[in-house]
Amino acid sequence: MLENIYKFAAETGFANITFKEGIMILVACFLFYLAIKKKYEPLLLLPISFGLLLANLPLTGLMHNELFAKGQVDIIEIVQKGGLLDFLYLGVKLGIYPPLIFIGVGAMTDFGPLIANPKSLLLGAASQFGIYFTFIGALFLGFTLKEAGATGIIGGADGPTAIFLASKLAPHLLGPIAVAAYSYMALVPIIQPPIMKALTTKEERTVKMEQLRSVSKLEKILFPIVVSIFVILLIPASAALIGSLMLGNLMRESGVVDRLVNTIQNSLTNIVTILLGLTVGATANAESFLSLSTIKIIVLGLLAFAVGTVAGVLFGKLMYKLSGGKVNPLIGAAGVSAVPMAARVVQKVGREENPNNFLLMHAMGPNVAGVIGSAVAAGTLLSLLG
Amino acid sequence: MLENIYKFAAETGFANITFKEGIMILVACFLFYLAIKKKYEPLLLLPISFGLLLANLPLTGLMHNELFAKGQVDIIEIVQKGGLLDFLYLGVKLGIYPPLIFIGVGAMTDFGPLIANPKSLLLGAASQFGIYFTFIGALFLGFTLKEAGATGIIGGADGPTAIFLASKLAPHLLGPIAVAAYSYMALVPIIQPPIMKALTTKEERTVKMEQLRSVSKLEKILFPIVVSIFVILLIPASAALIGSLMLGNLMRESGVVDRLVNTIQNSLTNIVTILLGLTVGATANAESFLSLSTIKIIVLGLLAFAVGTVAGVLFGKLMYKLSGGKVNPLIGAAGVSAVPMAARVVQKVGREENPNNFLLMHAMGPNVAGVIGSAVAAGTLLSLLG
Amino acid sequence: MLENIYKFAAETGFANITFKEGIMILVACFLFYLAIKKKYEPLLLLPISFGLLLANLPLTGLMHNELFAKGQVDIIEIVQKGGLLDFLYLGVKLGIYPPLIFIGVGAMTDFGPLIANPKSLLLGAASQFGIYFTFIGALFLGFTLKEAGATGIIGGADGPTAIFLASKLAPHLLGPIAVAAYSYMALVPIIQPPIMKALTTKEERTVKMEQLRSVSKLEKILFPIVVSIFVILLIPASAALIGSLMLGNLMRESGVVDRLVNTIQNSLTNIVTILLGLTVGATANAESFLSLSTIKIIVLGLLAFAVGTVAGVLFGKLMYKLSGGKVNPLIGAAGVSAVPMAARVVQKVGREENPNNFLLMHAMGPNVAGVIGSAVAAGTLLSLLG
Amino acid sequence: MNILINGLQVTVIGIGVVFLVLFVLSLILELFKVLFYKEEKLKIKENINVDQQIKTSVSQKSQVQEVAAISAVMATLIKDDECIVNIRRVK
Amino acid sequence: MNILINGLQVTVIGIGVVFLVLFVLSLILELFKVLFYKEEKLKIKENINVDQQIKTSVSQKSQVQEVAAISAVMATLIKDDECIVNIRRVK
Amino acid sequence: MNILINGLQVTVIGIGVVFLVLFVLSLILELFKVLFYKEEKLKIKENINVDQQIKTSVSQKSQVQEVAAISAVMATLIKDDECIVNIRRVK
Ligand code: NA
Ligand code: NA
Ligand code: NA
Repeated sequence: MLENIYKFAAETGFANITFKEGIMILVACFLFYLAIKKKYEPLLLLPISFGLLLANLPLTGLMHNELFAKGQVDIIEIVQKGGLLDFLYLGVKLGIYPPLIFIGVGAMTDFGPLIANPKSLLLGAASQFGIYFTFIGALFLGFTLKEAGATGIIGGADGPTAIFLASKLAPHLLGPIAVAAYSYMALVPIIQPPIMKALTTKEERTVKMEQLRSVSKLEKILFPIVVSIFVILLIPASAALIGSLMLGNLMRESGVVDRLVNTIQNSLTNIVTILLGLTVGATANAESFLSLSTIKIIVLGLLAFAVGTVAGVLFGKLMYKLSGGKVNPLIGAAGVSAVPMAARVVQKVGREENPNNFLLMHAMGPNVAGVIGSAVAAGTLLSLLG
Repeated sequence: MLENIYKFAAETGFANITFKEGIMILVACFLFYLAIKKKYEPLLLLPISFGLLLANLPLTGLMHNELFAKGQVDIIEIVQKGGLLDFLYLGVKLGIYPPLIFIGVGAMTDFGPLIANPKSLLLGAASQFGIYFTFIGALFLGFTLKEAGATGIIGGADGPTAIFLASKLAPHLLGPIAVAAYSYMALVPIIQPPIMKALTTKEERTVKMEQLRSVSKLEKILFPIVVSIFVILLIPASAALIGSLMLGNLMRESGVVDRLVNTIQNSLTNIVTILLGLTVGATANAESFLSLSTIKIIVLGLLAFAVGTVAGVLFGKLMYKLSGGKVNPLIGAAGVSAVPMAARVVQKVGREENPNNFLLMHAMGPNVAGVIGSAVAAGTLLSLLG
Repeated sequence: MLENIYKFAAETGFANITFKEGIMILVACFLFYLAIKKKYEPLLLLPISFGLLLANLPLTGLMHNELFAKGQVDIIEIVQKGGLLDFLYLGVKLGIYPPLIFIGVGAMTDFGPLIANPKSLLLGAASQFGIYFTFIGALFLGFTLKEAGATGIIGGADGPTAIFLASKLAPHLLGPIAVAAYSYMALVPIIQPPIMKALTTKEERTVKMEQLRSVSKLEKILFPIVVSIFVILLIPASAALIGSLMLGNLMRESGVVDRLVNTIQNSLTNIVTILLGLTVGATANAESFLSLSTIKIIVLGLLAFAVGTVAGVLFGKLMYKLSGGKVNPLIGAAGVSAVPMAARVVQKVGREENPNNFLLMHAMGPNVAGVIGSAVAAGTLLSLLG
Repeated sequence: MNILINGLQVTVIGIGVVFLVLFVLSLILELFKVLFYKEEKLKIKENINVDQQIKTSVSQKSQVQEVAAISAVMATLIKDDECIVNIRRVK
Repeated sequence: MNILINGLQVTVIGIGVVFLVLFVLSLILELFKVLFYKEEKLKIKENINVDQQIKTSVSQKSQVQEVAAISAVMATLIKDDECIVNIRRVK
Repeated sequence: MNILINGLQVTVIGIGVVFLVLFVLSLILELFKVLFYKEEKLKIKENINVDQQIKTSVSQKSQVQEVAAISAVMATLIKDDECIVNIRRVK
């Protein structure tokens, strides 16, 4: 009897918890604080934190990162030995959840401001420079090519894209990359304004831009079709992300499948978001998370956002020059994506100079262009490194 | 460096697209036109078209039809080599999506008009003649028995049933069969009226039918239970379709699980519809779609709808005779199913003769009977040919 | 030709149905009656009954219990030979559905009354005595340890917990255990009042309790975090249930992810409920269901509810004594969980003595404590017997 | 040729089964009428009921159908000389 | 016999663990009260709060419960001599 | 060192491809303008349209953004001397 009690006690988490796991529980609590109190992208960060918590309580059998450590997914072993979070994690590992969420993103995005101002696309392109700068930086810090690619994509400022690429290139870094990506997205209002102000003159920041032209329904319908065909033909590896994004957008703009669009925007996106967050968080086990890599990723991620902003604003200044002062360079900062946070930051910084200047719609162009830009960058990295 | 750029360029879709794939992209665009501009069953046709587009952009790795070409599903290989659409396609291949949609159809269908007028069932039976006529026609055109069965089911005028059977009997024809089935369902208002008018006299078309009796809640609850037991006992192979349809209907009529019914009618049906359409479209690769078979299927599909309508109307005329002129033979045309389009066509043609004649409810009987009829026919074909 | 017709007839269910299967169809109809007419937990019992019906119509190929009879799940064989219900049943077999539903339960539960009155937890603990009493009883009736554990958990009065544990410990008894658990939960208003009245004096039943203190948002947020960490550290095997429950509750109380909470409470819970019910019912094949075991389970299940109620009320009387008459012992009966039915029963019995006595909120404390209690008990049993 | 003979057999059995199933179901429904339906309900009540039937019947699909159904009901009502119909969008 | 002894051991450990867990949780909640609860809130405010608690508490299930809860609240309010309660359906 | 050279190559190709893709897309959109956009629409109509754009554009996220967008639109409208704006919550 006592023997049995002793045996039971020996199999509790209290008897088996490691120091590192204890730290991870505190990390989870800190992330809860950021998600709930600070409202840092809580839709993702709250499930991520809870997944991280569950994965670091010992002996639960919910998640076995080692089952996914091989090159290929061994479905037989996973089914036989896996736990709840292993099964749900298959949706990340097989690259299913991020495209499903991208269908939702597409169904919620209006590309009208981009169609009205095509030059926005160049700002969206320029901001992707942050990805590659970070990529090189990661190589310098000793990451492998794949790890560096997965780290660089944080600069895409786009959660599902980052998770998609990281799960393909460096699944062992998925946890810290996702946490960094979402945290910095939430920190955009703090990271960007000083950079934007430092790089621009008061004159530049007060530029009022011409009203955008109206965009017809036909254009909005053709846009996702044309983008899908052209981009996927050029970078086949971007098909899952670009295809999903444009499928969602086509359904939205077609106006003939509203009941599907409604479900996509709500039930589907929400369900997948929970499963994605929970399982991405669960990949962050103590051993891999509490390592030098994580600190590097946190530093590099901040760099990625900063450099992306710098590149966007500088390109904006170039367009300011070339257009004879018609383009407000601030809108370049929105090119990092982080939709719609970055566009709102542009609006806010613009109004600080001139309360009557409304840059939001002008910033939405580069903002949504940044989503396409980072999906293209992810596809390219996947194709070159995958 | 240049070598790498060249290598990258050599791996783009532009460098690898075949002529047939180019044609398929145009086919996808034409289907977009039908779905969006012409509103041909857009809920299914839009996802189908997008799936077809994605599957025909080269080198994306989203869909590998060859993985499903073996007799049995090799889950290990699919998990290891598959892409996004392969994984989602498992829901079609394993016969999961169509029954789930049928739960939704059951939850949205009121069998009241059928219960009130049991003879409707015979009209629903007669219309299935189109299936078998087409089946024989397909054999004449050189199809195998299984291919002919899958083609014939287009005459059932019921999308999920057609997809369910085709995915079991002739998965390589799934794309064209689904496209044909949904296109002709959308064309019912054009296909049926000339046939209906040609086969009936003005006198027959002006028959006003007796008002339907009221149907009690108890009858509506017993109906799905009795149908399930009887039909599945007679044709076990129809269990997935009939069982799902009646489960949805029982939940609807029971009145005690409204929150489930609401979710079924909306979230569940919509999510599955998107996944079903997208992956069914993705089976349509250039090689198999741009073949003589597709043209045969298109011709035979039209034949199936036409013959089904003819058979329904002729049986309607028989009932007109036997009932001493109490049955309007037009309602026979609704027996093909294509719910509720065909019933509305009957209503419209009826009112053209007599603006005060309202046949809608009378046509709903054969209309929903046609759903049961084609599920029974599908089960029988599956059992005899599968 | 005649030969083929004969062959077809020989393959119908009518030609193959066994006597026991016939009985099972009647059992299904009786369960329909309970679910629809008597409104016994119809959300689960209606899908369960339909699953039971489908699984007992012969030759449908929808469900193959033998595929799951091995120790481990053989995913290859299931994919190759399985039918619709086999595929959907994987969600039960792999322990996925019950935790998903528990996320929903967490998202719908307010632990406020429990936080306001911590002593409620002891009443929730006492009621779990029914589980262990039944466990011993089942051993006496010849069940194995695992079977006895699965049977005992009926006393937890919590459907998902019972299904979760039974599917792990004794999947062959899953059908009768689920039916018993949900039926007795529906019968709580009949089972409990006589016991409650027999064990208490009129004086005890008329005790008015002090109003509960208010509970701050911070406490409600900390509660699920603290419970997760503490309980899972002590009983790692309870992680799936407790973790899910507390994840749902944390999302609910955080107030920052309302759109996720809304989807969880509705779409997600409803979809999983249907799939869970349908497939749990489908495990009840004639051979296993129509056996002495089922009768034993029905008897033991009733015992479990009764003993749980007795233990709760007796512990309530103890608290009545110790508190100097401040605690109404009736609220102990709510400790069995069966949320919120048991709490309503307490309210009703209380008002029978004194129409101005409102015990509902006081009973909600033990009621939700019972959910935690039985999840803890299930985890312990899983850890000791699994 | 063999395949065509097979095909014809399938056709005969298939059509036979479809008619058998739906015919037996129609008999069962005739039985329903005998067992569960009582004539004595008032005419007006039935009217309302038909109205109800149409509404639920069409809940399935889009506005076009709704318009058809509503006009059908309205016409019925007008014919029956009942006035003051209050039309609202059915959800 | 062996199985029964095993069973009794499981029972003892099981009940022990359940009580241990829920007892410790109750201590933690007592700690919550000490740490986070301040008495000085007004009586009326509490009343409203209880009302709130009941509403959210019952969001989970159907009308029957709602009715019970609403009547409970109403009775409380009436007892406290506060009048003019505006009752609306809680979604 | 080799890895860095590889990395630089990836970077050059990567940035090149991103700019190529988005630049070509911008040309396509310029073509859209030529093909589908007609200037002659009235100023007022455009205003309304922009309003519409903003509304749909922000449907994606929470209230904060909405407030920003609404104030932007309002300011635009006020600047254009059009009054009487009826503000309702956009769903
Ligand atoms: Na981006
Ligand atoms: Na049909
Ligand atoms: Na319980």
